[in-house]
Amino acid sequence: MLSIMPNIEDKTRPKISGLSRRAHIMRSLTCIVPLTILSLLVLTAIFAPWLAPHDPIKVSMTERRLPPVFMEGGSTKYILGTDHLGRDVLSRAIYGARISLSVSLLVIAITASVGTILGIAAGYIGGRTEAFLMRFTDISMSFPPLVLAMLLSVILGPGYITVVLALSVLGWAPYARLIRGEALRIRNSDFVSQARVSGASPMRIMIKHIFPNVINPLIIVMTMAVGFMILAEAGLSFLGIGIPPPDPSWGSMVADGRGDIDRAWWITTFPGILIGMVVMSGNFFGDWLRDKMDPRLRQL
Amino acid sequence: MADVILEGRDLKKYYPVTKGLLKRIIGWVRAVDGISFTIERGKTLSLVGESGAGKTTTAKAVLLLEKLTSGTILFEGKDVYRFSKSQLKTEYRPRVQSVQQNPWSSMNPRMRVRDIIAEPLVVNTKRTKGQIRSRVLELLDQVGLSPNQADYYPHEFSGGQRQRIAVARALALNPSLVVLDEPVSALDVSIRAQIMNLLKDLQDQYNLSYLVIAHNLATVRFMSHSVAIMYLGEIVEYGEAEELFERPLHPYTRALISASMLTLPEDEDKGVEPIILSGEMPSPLNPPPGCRFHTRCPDVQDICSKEVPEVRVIGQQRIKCHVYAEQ
Amino acid sequence: MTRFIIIRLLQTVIALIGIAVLIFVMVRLSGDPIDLLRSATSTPEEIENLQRQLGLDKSNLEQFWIFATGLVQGDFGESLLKRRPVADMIKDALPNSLRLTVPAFVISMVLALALGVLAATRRDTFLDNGVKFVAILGQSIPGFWMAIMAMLLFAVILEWLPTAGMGGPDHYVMPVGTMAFFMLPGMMRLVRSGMLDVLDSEYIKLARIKGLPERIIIWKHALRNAIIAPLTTAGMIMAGLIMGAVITEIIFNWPGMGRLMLEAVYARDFPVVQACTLLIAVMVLGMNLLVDITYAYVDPQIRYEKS
Amino acid sequence: MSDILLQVENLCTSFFTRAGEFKAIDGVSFYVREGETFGLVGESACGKTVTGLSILRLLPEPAGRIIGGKIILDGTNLIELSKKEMRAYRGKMISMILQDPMTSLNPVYTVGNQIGESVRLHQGLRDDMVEDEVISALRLLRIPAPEIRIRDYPFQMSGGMRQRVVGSIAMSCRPRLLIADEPTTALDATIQAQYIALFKDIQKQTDVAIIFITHDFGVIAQMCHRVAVMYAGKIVETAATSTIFKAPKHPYTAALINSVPHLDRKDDRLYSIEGQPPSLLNLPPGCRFAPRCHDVQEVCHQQQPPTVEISDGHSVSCWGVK
Repeated sequence: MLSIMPNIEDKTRPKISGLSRRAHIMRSLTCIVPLTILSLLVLTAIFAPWLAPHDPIKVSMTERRLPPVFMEGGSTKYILGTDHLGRDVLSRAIYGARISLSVSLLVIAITASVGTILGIAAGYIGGRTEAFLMRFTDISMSFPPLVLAMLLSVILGPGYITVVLALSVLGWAPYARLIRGEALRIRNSDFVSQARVSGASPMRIMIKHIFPNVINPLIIVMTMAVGFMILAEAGLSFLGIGIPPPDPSWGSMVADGRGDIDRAWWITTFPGILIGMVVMSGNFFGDWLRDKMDPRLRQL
Repeated sequence: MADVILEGRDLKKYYPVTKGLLKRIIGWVRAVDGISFTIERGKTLSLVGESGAGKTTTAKAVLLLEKLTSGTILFEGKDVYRFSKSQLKTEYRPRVQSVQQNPWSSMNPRMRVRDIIAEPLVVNTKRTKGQIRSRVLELLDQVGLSPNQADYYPHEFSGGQRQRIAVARALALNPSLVVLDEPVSALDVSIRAQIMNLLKDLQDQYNLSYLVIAHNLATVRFMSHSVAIMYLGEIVEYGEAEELFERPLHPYTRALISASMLTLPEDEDKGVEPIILSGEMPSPLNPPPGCRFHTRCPDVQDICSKEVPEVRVIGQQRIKCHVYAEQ
Repeated sequence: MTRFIIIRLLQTVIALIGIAVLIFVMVRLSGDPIDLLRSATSTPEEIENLQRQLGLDKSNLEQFWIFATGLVQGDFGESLLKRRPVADMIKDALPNSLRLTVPAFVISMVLALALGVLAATRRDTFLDNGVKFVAILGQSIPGFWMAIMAMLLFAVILEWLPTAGMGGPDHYVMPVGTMAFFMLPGMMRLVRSGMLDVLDSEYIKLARIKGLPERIIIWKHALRNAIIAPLTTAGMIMAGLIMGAVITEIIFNWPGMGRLMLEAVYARDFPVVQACTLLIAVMVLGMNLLVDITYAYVDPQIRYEKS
Repeated sequence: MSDILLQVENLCTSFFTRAGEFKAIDGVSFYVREGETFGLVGESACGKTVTGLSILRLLPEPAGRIIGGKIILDGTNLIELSKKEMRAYRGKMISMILQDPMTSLNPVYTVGNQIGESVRLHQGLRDDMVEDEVISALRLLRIPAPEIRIRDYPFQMSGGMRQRVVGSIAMSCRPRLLIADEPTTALDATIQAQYIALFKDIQKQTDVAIIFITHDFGVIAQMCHRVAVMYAGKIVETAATSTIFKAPKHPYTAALINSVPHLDRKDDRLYSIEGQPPSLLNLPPGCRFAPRCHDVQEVCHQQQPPTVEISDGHSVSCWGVK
């Protein structure tokens, strides 16, 4: 009888990539390294109280601007030195991971769910609902989040909630747009009309047929958003409209050291490197995931 | 009287063409414009035509994927549009199934073959998991696939195998009528014959009725008992398949057959001239007045551009053409 | 074409009204608007004046009318901090911002096109990997940190460039560079991926069949199609541009819109924040309109079908 | 023979991918005479398109490579030409029509622009003369009102008209060899008939040699003088068209022709070839058709059959044919 044969139409059309073995190894490194860094970050955030050598907000005016351990005058007590108020840079950085990560994950959870639900609904229902929703999405996407954050910060006052709100209010739009496009494509696909012929209800179609087929792009975008959100929170905190002092945020730590850049470079440098490393991990991992799961989405 | 399973009476589907902010309607695309046909139990009717002729719209209307502008669809004598929601769910949907053209896109890539074939059963019946499982295996066997293939995903199959899966899904609920939308045109030549034979065998075995949508005339002749030739939303010739292929009457049918004929160079030297139509099918937005085919017809007369020809019955065939007015 | 522009213009106006409503509602939801609109030193008399002016005793609809007519006439009120009409302050700050934004935009645009195209046409080579790496690096490193580090290097250690402030041409190098750094990576990636998609297409194959030299294939046939997709995401680039502008002005102490706005935020000088928000919204929407027109120019299908 | 325009000898092209080497074509030989139409027929992925692209040396880089053989056009081995020399051949000496008219024209330029560019490049004409040349190219493909049509964008045209524009581009410099890759597959039956009649006419006018790639035997019958049947990267049978239809010798050719339903008579059952073509990654050591062949012998599974010329111009590669 018939046996399982490789599907010839797909496999004999060769993928156009002449990747060498070395490039192949490099490619898998772009998965492993970022994943390790991100996992470490999550662990750091969870176990911050046990890991941090000092209280991150404890001021010590006698130990201000102490250099890191490897410099002259540095000590093992403050491995990365202290800031202009004598607070331990390392401890602040460790606690900062909590803020960066929790803001980022919270915002992604909110925006991705809202965006996915609206996107699937718009894509499947179509008509005026869709037209309205999409214009709304376009406007939201072009409105700068920073300006909204400033507005909110004046009206509500700066704080954790304000930051999450500022990033969420506009952040769902890219998800909605992407998912709508995918849902639209899937809605018009033959297998959905086949499901309708079989008598499947709209709810079943949205849950069983459309949702599983948008998971890939959704995961890719969510991964890429981790870095973006961390960066956005840092930016807001740097400008002083994010997480208010004395809570440590990487962004505000960079801002704190700005005035001391000529005499205490470490206050600014270390949190900056941290942000860059984490965001880069998110980006590389997202990139790898996209190449693996859905190269069509290169535009993202 | 023959046992008619489905009848379409004067079906019309117009799409509005809108303009401007207020969506003012400035015209209608007449995708299907007053066609009638019947499908007998255990028989095959084929709708043939080029793209834009309205055959796919007709098939979608039968499957209730498109709502008609006007016209009646009778299923075993009952008006489909008068069915209540629950009647549709019990009396129509499960009994009219379909197989689509493209085996690459007609299956949810995220579902296993087992679940793809089972979906109509899950949605429409209250069978237990065990009953569904045994039914799926039975179906796989009927279409010539082995039971251990049930747990694979669609992408692990070739085009021909996928089309077999699609047939199995269509048969799951023991339908009376299956709409086959270009069932083999996406497949390779050597695979087509396998699927066409399978479809014929299943028809004989279960007394299935088929509504076939196709553009390849040779396929149609092999599959059909009766044939309707469509042009610009209308049926121009309709009759028994054998009659129609042996003695095509409408100039469009003749041109279509001529274009699909296998003519070797030496046949041409013997004077078998192919009929080449001029121009292209006009837009269904502004169909030509009179006979819609007159702009390309090799036998065009004065009257053709002025009056819409009536449907005439000649022998077993129904023709819409002025040439046969006197007969 | 005209019709297309008119439709877009209408949508722009609707969006603006939406933003005005949003501000109006947010202010009222957050408590007594007077709290936002008065400074700490306002006399009771001034407060009463303000209340009358806003008609706080009147219905919400009337209040909105007063608010909206004021905006249309360019009356944004008076700064609580500086006691100057907000409109005048903006008149001073806006040109300074443009002096940074425009050159930065042009530089990053040119670089993005050149590097993006080069990377795409030399796929998987050293150059391509370099561009990819720089793009990801650029999108990962916080721009504000980068700017501070540049300052440390060029102004503090090497002393080649002035630290901050407005002045001669040397004052422009770092701020413009920083801003360009904000925009470049994203645009470069978009151009590259757009090019890669287009280079796989059938019409590029046909152009090769014609025997056209690679130069014409890339710069004539591919590029124009490749920038169509990135154009649709121009809104997001714009949002990034504004973030970049504000941060750059803060770090380099540049007296532009961004600094004006942020200082107003710190001082809770609400009329200024409100005016800046609306102005930025107008500019963003205007830019989007411009992008749409460019879009229609590049893609003939839009040009013809919507007219 | 002196009138041979193109001679392809033992051409091998592979794609090198992560999964391994795909031998897309493996030792293909054929020739095309001046002014004749030579058909390459086969199912999807049999290597017919790759053959066409190999002749133009336009394989997708860097994965696709010609790894052996000769392509001699009018005395010149194309494989030995430099990239620049090859470019001068494309469009001028050899041209190609792609399958899908909807995607093979650049959407953002007018058709006049797209034809004119080829004319300007290869004929070195001044701008004012280019337009005349473009109009005459459109006229050759019988596009109505060419003076107006040159200002149209592709999306303003129907599929049939676009495919004629693609034809105009291909014929604009009067090439000597035209490779047509399924040019009619995406077209409707009556439009397809028009296109084929048109090309027969153009061939009479210009004496261009055509390599016609298709999977449709009906089109082969109408269009081609000689045919080569391909299976899994090899040519299994070459003969004059009527010989292929009336006396096919290779079991694959015979099965393929028999499995197509007839239009002029009613078939009760179709002859069918069971199974699928082999994967190009993992080819059987012997004859590639052996696993599906009805007349298979012991030797078929072990050794590849030689190509034997059984009569003038009719060669077959099958152990069953002596």
